Amino acid sequence: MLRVLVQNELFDMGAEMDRLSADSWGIGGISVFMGQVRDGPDGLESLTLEHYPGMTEKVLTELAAEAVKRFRLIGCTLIHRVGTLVVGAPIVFVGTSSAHRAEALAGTNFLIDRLKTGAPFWKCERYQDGRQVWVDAREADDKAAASWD
Amino acid sequence: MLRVLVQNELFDMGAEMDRLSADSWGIGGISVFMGQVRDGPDGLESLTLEHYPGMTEKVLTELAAEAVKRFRLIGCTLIHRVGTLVVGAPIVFVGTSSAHRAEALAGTNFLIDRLKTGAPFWKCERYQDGRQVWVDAREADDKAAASWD
Amino acid sequence: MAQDVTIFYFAALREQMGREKETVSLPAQSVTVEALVMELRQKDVGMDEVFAASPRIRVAINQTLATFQDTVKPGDELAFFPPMTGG
Amino acid sequence: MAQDVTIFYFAALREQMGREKETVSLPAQSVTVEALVMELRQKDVGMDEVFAASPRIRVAINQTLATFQDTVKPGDELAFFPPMTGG
Repeated sequence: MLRVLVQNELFDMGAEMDRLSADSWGIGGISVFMGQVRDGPDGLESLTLEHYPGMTEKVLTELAAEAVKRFRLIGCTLIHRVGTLVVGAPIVFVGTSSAHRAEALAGTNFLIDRLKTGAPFWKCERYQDGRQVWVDAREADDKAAASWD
Repeated sequence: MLRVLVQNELFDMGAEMDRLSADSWGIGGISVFMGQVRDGPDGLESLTLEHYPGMTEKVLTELAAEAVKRFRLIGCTLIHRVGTLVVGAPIVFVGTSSAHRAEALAGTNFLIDRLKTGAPFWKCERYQDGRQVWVDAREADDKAAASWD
Repeated sequence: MAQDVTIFYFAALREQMGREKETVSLPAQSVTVEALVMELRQKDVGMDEVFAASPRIRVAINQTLATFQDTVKPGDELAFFPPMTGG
Repeated sequence: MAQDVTIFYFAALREQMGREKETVSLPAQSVTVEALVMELRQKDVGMDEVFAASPRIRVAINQTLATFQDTVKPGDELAFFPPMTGG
């Protein structure tokens, strides 16, 4: 089952994991990745996530469908928050279920790698001193995404 | 922070994820794997997990400590259930947190691969027709564990 | 009107362009993104400067990632944006 | 008594041995697991059959995985079991 959401609201990780395992027939493993706004010594206050409404949902749905096919997933959940999120706040939830652990783990890895550089989201950082900085794309993220080509 | 539990009781996946992210300073990603008793067409009714009390906790704690060091994890949770678990029931929870996603994902993968063949647990399957069968070790699991050597 | 396409700009590019959306006329029934951009930059010095300073601009046609060699037709929805940074 | 070691058996091996724990005396102050097992199998036909039929038996000494070439000392806790199948 595919579940793709783009929303400002916080997601409930426990409920999402339960949802992935509830539909339990044939499921041996569930893998989840959750990304959050990293708190650090640099004075970051919040991230604002801009996206391309319409294209975002389309790309995430295609990505989820590709992961299901490629890794024989049973369930696949992609939730990405948009808008302003303070440090420590969850940003993204990727969840997969499959008969065996290897597929679920690989599926989650694939999804987060591809989503980082292939879905139309842009992060703008806001610091305590008022600075606002658009996050630069990282070459390492491009490489990680390309490793699944 | 290390958290290692061996118990019969069900764990609360949402609470465990919250615990991993609550201690949030410096955490950018949380990766979780949950294994459950696979429901299937073969008439499996339950699994009984036997373990070696004392050694189990020792091995899991060493494994968690190795993962923290090797993948620069910030938090690491290993919960393994023992006793009789019916189909669909969660068996194992592996959770890691780190600054960047790659470390958390690799840490979780490492832990579940190593735990499968390196921690003293043994599964006995019980089928609807009354048959009880000790699960054979799988060569693929040995290979997966050895891939981290 | 029949030759119109809608263009969206996102993130830093939206800020630099000073607008998030505009409608432009195609110079022909079917042109490449590259030809359209060249035409628009000739008419708009601000856009020319923004695009000259941003070598890694990406394009989507009808909400699908595309290249500057792909073809734009009347009624298409175009979008220009910097490399994506989600997750 | 000073030469005693405790042996645990787990899973299928526990069932085949018909016991989960026993105390045995070492033939010497320090012997390899292999030497101890050989001695025990000579005295116990049941154990000999079980071990002969199970080529992949693992051993732990004091709750740490070990090999049959490792040394057992008085007071050690030994455990024999099939390949582990957790997770």
